[in-house]
Amino acid sequence: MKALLLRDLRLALRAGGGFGLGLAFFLTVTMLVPFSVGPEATLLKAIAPGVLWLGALLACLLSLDRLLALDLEDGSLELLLTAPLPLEGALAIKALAHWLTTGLPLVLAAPFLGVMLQLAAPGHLWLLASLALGTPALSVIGMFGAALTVGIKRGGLLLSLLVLPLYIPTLIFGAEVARRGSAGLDASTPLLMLAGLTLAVVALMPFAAAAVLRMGLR
Amino acid sequence: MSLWQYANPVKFLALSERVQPVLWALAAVFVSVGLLWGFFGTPDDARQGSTVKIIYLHVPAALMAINAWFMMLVASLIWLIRRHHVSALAAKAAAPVGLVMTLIALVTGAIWGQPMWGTWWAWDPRLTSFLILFLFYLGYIALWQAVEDPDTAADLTSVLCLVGSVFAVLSRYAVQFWNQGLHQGTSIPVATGNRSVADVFFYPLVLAMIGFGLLFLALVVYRTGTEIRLRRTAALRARMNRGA
Amino acid sequence: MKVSDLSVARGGVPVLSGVSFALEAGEALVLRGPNGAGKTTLLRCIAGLQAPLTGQIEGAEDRVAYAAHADGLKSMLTVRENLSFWAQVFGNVNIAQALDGYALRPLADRLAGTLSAGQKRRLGLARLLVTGRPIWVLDEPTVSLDADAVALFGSALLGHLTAGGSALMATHIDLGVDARVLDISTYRAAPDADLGASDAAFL
Amino acid sequence: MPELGKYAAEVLSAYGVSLLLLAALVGLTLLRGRAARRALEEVEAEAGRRG
Repeated sequence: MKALLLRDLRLALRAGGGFGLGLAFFLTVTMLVPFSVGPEATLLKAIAPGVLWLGALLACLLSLDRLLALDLEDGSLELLLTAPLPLEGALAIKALAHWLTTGLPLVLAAPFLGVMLQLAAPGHLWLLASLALGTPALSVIGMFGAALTVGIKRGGLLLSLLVLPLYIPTLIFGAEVARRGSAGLDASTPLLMLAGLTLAVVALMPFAAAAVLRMGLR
Repeated sequence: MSLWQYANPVKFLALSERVQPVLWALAAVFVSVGLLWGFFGTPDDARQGSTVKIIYLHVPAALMAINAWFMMLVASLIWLIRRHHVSALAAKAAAPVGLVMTLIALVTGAIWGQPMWGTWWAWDPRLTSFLILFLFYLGYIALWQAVEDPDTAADLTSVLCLVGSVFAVLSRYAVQFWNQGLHQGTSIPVATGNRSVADVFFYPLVLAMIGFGLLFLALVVYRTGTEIRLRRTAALRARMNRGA
Repeated sequence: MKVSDLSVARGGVPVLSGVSFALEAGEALVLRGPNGAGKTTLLRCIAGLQAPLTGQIEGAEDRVAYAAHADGLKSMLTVRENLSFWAQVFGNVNIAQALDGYALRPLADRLAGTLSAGQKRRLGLARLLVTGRPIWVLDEPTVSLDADAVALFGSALLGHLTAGGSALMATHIDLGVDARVLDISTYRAAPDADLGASDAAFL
Repeated sequence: MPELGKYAAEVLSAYGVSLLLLAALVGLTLLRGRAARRALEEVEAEAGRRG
């Protein structure tokens, strides 16, 4: 298990591993927002929490098709199936590695991008908290989507089509936390909802992902 | 004799040939009587004017949009547990029907909403939920088309339907939390009797709902038959090629 | 390991039926048969990567090390890192024997992506040594190996067999190891056989 | 034709679009069904000839 985590982290950090791509995408999308809606501070302030959440979500989505496809290509996915690791655990670990290399950098970068988008001062903490709580859910749900489409040639677009609707609850609760927080309202209710959702998803989705992966590779 | 015998594709084909004429005829009668009665034989609403006539399309379509997904969920479970091919193919057959029903509900809703609420579209929880349902239908259908091996496709789409159902309920809840909307409550609380629709509107509406249900059934039975024939064709071809 | 009355399908169509054989410790068994006979399908089935239509496989669970056309190598990891990863996955730590057995020590710190096809194959076969599993299931293990490398593989295989391991292989060349030959074309499934194939319900 | 008042366009377009969608669905379903039926008959005939 630990070996798998270390391998995936190491692979992500080496050249061609795609580390930082999500982050760069997040930065670029956020930068494009003022270009598309205009530079007025009041407008940016109002939409900042939502834009940052959407940007983080898309950046996460972008890297999903590498999650299992690379391992399928070089045959290591099949070898992992014959290894004495429970597949559920292996997929959970791979999702964790994905979160550490994609989700976590997004969480840490969000406050800086928040400054650029005039996010209100109290909003930063809530944004950080909501992203920290929500992005793990994005990674495991994405793992399910990746497992679902692993055997499909050019499944990248399909993966997005399948995963995006599944991201809706996370996005709603997560962005609601950031929105309420930056407006100075009480954000504890959506934060609890988000936490509950993430916990449930992290606990259950690896099983669903392993089930569909077994079906897809059979 | 158990009901499960019709889980055999060939037996199902034989049965479907027998019930289909009746189903289509009943569906045609109920849909046309419901819609014609509704369109020609009911008065305008005091407040909504003639737009109330849209209800005979909007409500039955919305009802079937949800029921179709529910039927797909049950069929997916039957496939995953008992591995009856007819069940998986029926779920596949129902999805496009559900998609069209959702589309009708959305479009008629938008056309109705324009004069009543002054806008084609509002991010009202109910409208939003139907839009989400529409996305789920799209994803489900796309997955069926993308997977080459038919049994694998059935497996994967079944799990997607299951997981999707959970997320659809979560989304519904999240959307309600996110925006309390302007859509009126359900018009027909069947169980309680104190309905918000007057009798003149109610009877044609019930006919239309039964009609849409029958139409859905007829379409699904027919489409399931089509899917079975396609699988049978492929199975026979595979064997002929092997024998050659 | 014992296989009895096994039927397997490729793409939903039965290709082999009634396959039965036993593989004792210290024994090697070579599968022969023309292209498309079902060698790969049978091996995948025994490795647990696909379910058989009928029949039993006994004594293979968690004892099989499988190697097929793809070596499961990460091109951005070094030879040593690739090997230690698989060693750890299978609960081992020692990769020295595997490095030596396939003459990989000079290459140990090269990235796997920079290796030649034959070197990659050697690394893929070295992976078998670090799994510590007694039954090797190998699909065309000598593809892209030169004569020297085949000899390395032969001696590794011999060592594995003398240590009480066993091997089931699909290969066309003589490895210099005593091996029983099983011609699987005799088990070809009859054209009209159903055997619970996925599409049989539609006939 | 009933008097639809000022909402005639809305009501008629709602009915028009819905019936069109339903007709398209039924039409495509029947078209695909016919094709599948024909293909199966062909294969069955061929299989029958081969015995």
